[in-house]
Amino acid sequence: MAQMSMVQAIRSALDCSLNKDPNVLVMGEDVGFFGGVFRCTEGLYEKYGAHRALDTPIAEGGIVAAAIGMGVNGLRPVVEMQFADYIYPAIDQIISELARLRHRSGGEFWAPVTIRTPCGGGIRGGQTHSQSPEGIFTHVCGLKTVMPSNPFDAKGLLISAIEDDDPVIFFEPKRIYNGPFYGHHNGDPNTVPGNWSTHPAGEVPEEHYKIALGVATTLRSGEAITVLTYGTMVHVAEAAIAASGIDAELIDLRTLLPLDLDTIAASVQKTGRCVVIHEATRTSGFGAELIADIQEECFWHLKAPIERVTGWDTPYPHAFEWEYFPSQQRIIDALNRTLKANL
Amino acid sequence: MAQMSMVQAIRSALDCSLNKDPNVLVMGEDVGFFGGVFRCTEGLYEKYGAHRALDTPIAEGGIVAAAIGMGVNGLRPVVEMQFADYIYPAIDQIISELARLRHRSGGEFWAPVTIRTPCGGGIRGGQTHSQSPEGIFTHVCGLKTVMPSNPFDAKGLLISAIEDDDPVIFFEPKRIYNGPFYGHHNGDPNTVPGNWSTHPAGEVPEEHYKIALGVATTLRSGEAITVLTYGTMVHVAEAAIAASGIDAELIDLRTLLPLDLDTIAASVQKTGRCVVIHEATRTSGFGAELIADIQEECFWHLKAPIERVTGWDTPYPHAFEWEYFPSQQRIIDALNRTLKANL
Amino acid sequence: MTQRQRAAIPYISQLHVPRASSRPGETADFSQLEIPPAGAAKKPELSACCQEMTELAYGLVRVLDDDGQACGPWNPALSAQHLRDGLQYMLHVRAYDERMFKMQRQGKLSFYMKSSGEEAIAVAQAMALKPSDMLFPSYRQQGLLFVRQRPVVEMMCHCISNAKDNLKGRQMPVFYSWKEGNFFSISGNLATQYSQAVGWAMASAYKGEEHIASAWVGDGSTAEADVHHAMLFASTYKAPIILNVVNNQWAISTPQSFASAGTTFAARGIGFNIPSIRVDGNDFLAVYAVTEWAAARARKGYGPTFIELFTYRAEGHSSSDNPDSYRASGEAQAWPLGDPLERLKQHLINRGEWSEIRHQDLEASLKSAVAKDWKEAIAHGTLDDGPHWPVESMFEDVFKDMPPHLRRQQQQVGK
Amino acid sequence: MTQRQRAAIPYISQLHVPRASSRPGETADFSQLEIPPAGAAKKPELSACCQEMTELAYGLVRVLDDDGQACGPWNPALSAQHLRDGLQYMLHVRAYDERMFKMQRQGKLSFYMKSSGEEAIAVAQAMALKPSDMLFPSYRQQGLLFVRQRPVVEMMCHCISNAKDNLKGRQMPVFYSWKEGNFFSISGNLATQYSQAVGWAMASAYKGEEHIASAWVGDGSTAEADVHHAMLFASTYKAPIILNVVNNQWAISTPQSFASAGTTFAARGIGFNIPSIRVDGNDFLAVYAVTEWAAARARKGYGPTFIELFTYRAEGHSSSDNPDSYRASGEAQAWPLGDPLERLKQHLINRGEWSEIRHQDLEASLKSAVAKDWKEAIAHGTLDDGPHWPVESMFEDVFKDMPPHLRRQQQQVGK
Ligand SMILES: Cc1ncc(C[n+]2csc(CCOP(=O)(O)OP(=O)(O)O)c2C)c(N)n1
Ligand SMILES: Cc1ncc(C[n+]2csc(CCOP(=O)(O)OP(=O)(O)O)c2C)c(N)n1
Ligand SMILES: [Mg+2]
Ligand SMILES: [Mg+2]
Repeated sequence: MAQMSMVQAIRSALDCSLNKDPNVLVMGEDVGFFGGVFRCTEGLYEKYGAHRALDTPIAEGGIVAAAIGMGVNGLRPVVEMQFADYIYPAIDQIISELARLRHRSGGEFWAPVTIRTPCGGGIRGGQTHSQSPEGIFTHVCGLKTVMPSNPFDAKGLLISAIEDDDPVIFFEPKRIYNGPFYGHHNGDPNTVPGNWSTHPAGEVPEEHYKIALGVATTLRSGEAITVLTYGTMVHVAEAAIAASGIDAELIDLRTLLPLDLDTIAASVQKTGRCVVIHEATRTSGFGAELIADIQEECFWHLKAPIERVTGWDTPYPHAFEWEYFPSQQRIIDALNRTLKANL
Repeated sequence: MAQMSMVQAIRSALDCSLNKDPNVLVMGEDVGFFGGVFRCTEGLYEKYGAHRALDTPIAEGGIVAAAIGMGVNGLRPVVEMQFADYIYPAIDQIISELARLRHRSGGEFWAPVTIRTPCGGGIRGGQTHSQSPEGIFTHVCGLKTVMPSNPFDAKGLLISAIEDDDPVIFFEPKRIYNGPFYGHHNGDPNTVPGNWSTHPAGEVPEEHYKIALGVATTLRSGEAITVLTYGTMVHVAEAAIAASGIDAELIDLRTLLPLDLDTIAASVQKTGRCVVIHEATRTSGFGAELIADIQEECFWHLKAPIERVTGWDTPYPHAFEWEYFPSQQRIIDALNRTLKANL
Repeated sequence: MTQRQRAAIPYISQLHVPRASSRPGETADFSQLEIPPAGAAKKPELSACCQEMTELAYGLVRVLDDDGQACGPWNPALSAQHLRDGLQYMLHVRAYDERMFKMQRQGKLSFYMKSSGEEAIAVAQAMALKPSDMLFPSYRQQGLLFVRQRPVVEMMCHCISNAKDNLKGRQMPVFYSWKEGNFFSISGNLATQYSQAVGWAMASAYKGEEHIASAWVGDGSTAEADVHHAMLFASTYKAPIILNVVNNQWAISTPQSFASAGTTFAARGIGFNIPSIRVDGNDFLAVYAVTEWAAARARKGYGPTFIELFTYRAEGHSSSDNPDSYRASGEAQAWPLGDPLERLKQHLINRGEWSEIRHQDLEASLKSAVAKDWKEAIAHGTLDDGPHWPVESMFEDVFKDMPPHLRRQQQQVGK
Repeated sequence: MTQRQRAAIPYISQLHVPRASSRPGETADFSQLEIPPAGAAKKPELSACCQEMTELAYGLVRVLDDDGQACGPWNPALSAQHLRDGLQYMLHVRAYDERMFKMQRQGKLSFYMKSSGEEAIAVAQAMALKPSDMLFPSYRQQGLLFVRQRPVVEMMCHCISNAKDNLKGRQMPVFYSWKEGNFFSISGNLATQYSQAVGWAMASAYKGEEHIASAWVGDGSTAEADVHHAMLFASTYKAPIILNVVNNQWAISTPQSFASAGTTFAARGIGFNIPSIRVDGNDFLAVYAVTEWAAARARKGYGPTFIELFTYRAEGHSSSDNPDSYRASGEAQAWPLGDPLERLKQHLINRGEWSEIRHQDLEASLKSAVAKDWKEAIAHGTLDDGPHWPVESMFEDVFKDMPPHLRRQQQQVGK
């Protein structure tokens, strides 16, 4: 076991995969010689060479298209999009092609491409370096969508994604790349107070291991209310629960699609109350799907409306990153409102 | 008053707009000389010339980008994307630029671009001529999203969209271009049994008129259950309600964003039951947002879980268009289940 | 259209809007096309770099002259038998297209697209490649499948989405896929396969294999971003690929002038440093020769070649349009480079290797073969009446393994 | 890297992967760059078509020779006062960049990007355009704002998102927007403005106006689809626009060889039939002359011009990277085309219109002006401590009129 940050755990997952399978390669803007703007591919160029840690032109659509072709020809490309905000130029290739290829060809062709991309706020990056577009991808059939919240999960899920024969969009919340983030509402939203080296999930095996896609994890059992979230917000929710003293059950979804509805439904059927949290904008975000699913599955158990705590329906503003970010306080308020709600 | 099909009503809206404002122009693939593959721009080239009914290269991303620049320079471009399935190559320009320009420039710049595009099944077009991607656009702040269900609304809403200073994505359900479609489950899903010339909403004034964006319309008042839908599914829902004899309140949303939540909430608070219907794929579709909103606003009034009747989470298959399409029967079943649901 | 607007606007537009070769009511006239004589184009070394051969991007490689004689350095010197095979494939494609189009008109297919007038391209190119080379076609290269010996009945079963459709009823007609024949799944989205093909070729080089890729787009589709990406990536990584543009002058109703920027399509390759050649697409021998040359370059590690195949779409875009509504009705006949089948036939006759009678016999036998195939195909099911694949199969292949939410949906279908 | 992989894979990759001009530990060496002498490039007529001037796409227009003398047909023959203005703008930009970068290092800005080494481009180009021409810059043309006389305090207020920021605290530093100065809102997404600029220019032509547009992208950004679209649309509709590529050799850590396809960027224009010129971007006079020529063409209705400005990014990509980690540390010094400020200064001194002392005085006074501006800017608020715009303002401008759901959210913020 080693102590790893998210960045190191992701790098370790890539290293294990490159090492195990000659058909794996990583590719993207500045991922080769430089090692990636967030350092996730550092050292891979030296170890595996320029062909397997492949720098590319700045053309997200071209990168994904090339990866699809490589995937069809037997490789397992792991693509980095430098920021999730820059995935849109590739979205036609992702939606119209990558997601649909196996189905449209009657199973003849497929491309096992993994697309990694840093998402969310955390670097005062304003509206073009802070987005969380995961919701869009969950609307596209044929894609798996993953967002880990800690180094241990990140490594195990990323290896699963790479070895999966379906395309996976793998979101990496950049705010927790270097330490867990608890969202102290007086603090600077851009500095990371936590440190993975003192967090249990910062203990990561050096070797190859997998965490199954499609399986949520219950981080805290509780009886009063169910909290559903993923990525950075897992830590903020955890801190909010601790601060509020509420006996909440906290579920880290990890994979958004396929969704682990069994775990979710069992919890909400037990607690009868639920709050859903994500950093992405609210309207038609993944929280809406969660609520729709839960009220379908757990209607008769629900004792209160399910609340959403989310980013606002505005671009992510440079100067108001904190006010945009769903804070501990907003979560605590939602928990309290939901607990107090009674006929 | 004249009798118009959806196609004619859309053409009439464009004609009125071109006639009224010299800064309006229509542009897109085959929209000029040819008059559009669905004939929505027929005659405009003859009447307004090649510069105002502008043929373009086949490059959706380039078309929208050019329209943005034109909009910034004082024009009001009305763009046609030949099929909604082909809007993805333009999505970066739509999401990253068109939607955000006003906000990111502190209100200095904006582009009043309208993007019209035919959506939904109805021509046995398989997975690349049948999609309904409206849900994605509702997740993008800064865009208005509209989908009319009849000629009268189509004209009034399109003129409003063109005159709106915000960008509008205007979806045209191609299945009802030439007549209302009731989704008879024994019939061919591709033939249109109805005829706009015998439908009240086929009566359309020749002159300029507007229907406000953001306002839903209640097509049928009822006490037992609220049915929310838009586009083609309005007619199928109407037929299903008639066939079932259920006293349902049918609301045609018309605009998805901004959403007329007041009308929706008032209805569900009255009926206590709700079914949401759309042709788009289910997971993270706009139905999820509707359910999330309703349970937030109307939780204490709800007597049963809200059901969704939607397209499946698969591509739209050529041979199984009918089985994919949400049928009258599926709607009737959902209405009955929802009505019968009781503690 | 002149600059002046028809319905008055308060200013006079200075915008330049490209013109069509002809519009209904006009007389089709291609006399301004520069058509160099057959045999005149030089043939560079395989190792030639782009800059050494730019004149080929502006010229037109032609082998068959007006009398049907093969001449010049590009003459691939093919055996008569090889050419007769090529002729047979082309005739087969044409017979197939005729039949399928007629069946569409009778409502048996939901849609169809012919390749009339441009059959030489797919056929000669497929013959110049190895069967192990990977093809990334657009929807108008059905000829590739004939050369690769795909059973016609299978193609038909796809087009009518019956129980024997290898695409399980999921795709519109003509969007073939045939893995066994190294023929990639055709996309409804224009040009997306072009940049994917480059990735495929990059993987081939990565693995040190000698397989090359070949990809096709239409003239209109060159406007899509994927073509730009394909050219950039192919050049950057020297991918073993042939990038073909089939310039058949029209993109539905839109003339090539909206995509060509007033120069040749082949010229687009120059800015990407890719050796680029413009070739008479109706000249079977020239198409074969240029493709053979490009394939040899790719296999030797010299990287991509960009080929503009200059041809004419002799009929409508698809079963959905009537070309007479947007171009002069005589335009197809006015095309100065003739019909590819006629030209190859003439060449073989000139060589004493073919005759009118053999030609007519072959046409007749192919026609009846296609008719027989059609009967066999519909015996496996028709679009309207089936049998189709079971409806539950629609939920398969979305993912490799069906996740729970799709299993739930699958259980509801038909209920 | 050789073809052989470091960590063994069971095959030897044949993929070609482009190389960098230098990597750390190597000695920077630009001796293989072909640099034609100043004054040698021909100057075509304004009406010249692309094909008549392709050598300019492969050459390098240079006016200032190594001794600082202006020569050749491209010499714009500018007055000494005009040139002193240009020099002053460039010095001002450099002083501003220095100060802002230092403030970033002190934590007063979240981010900063300098334009060191390429100041001549924005400054000379802005001077060669009319104030009513519309600018669609990337993030490295801050010089445009200086020529257009944007108050430096306003630029700073934007960069620290304070209460006087015209962008209301919404954008990262350097993503300026200045409608009054016809300077378009800079996007964080590379290249998107390039094709929008063409639309702007098309609208200008549509309205019969004489305003032209000018747009910029970096070498790396040319790989994006928007550049392809821009070139195609500009050429198709003969839009009155100047399309500039600032080739500063690097895109963060990625060398230009991943975007250039081994030829010049200017060559890319040829395939789109756009007159294309490569110019020494560190030669103020040459940049001015080429821009003036292109602007005159556009205004006369001859359509777009494509310009590659050949320069060097002398410092890091932004405040977030250290260039020594991906290129030889001496590479900036080895750049053979010198520093644009030094070169213009030398030219003016040669002409007897400038002196070392005046230069030093000007540098000193600009430095203190910038320092004074900074003090004034932070008096309006700082990033960390404010005052900022009211937080509720974040909900404005998403739409022109705030819809109900945003009003509800606005009421919740800060609660
Ligand atoms: C992305 C996308 N945009 C638009 C279309 C609609 N469309 C189908 S074919 C076609 C014309 C293509 O013309 P061309 O590339 O010249 O090919 P050809 O049909 O002549 O073989 C268009 C616009 C599409 N299929 N995909
Ligand atoms: C669509 C998109 N992809 C990636 C990025 C990240 N990024 C920002 S600057 C940059 C390099 C651009 O290099 P170049 O175009 O040469 O401009 P320069 O910085 O040299 O001026 C990259 C990759 C981005 N901003 N937008
Ligand atoms: Mg064509
Ligand atoms: Mg650069």
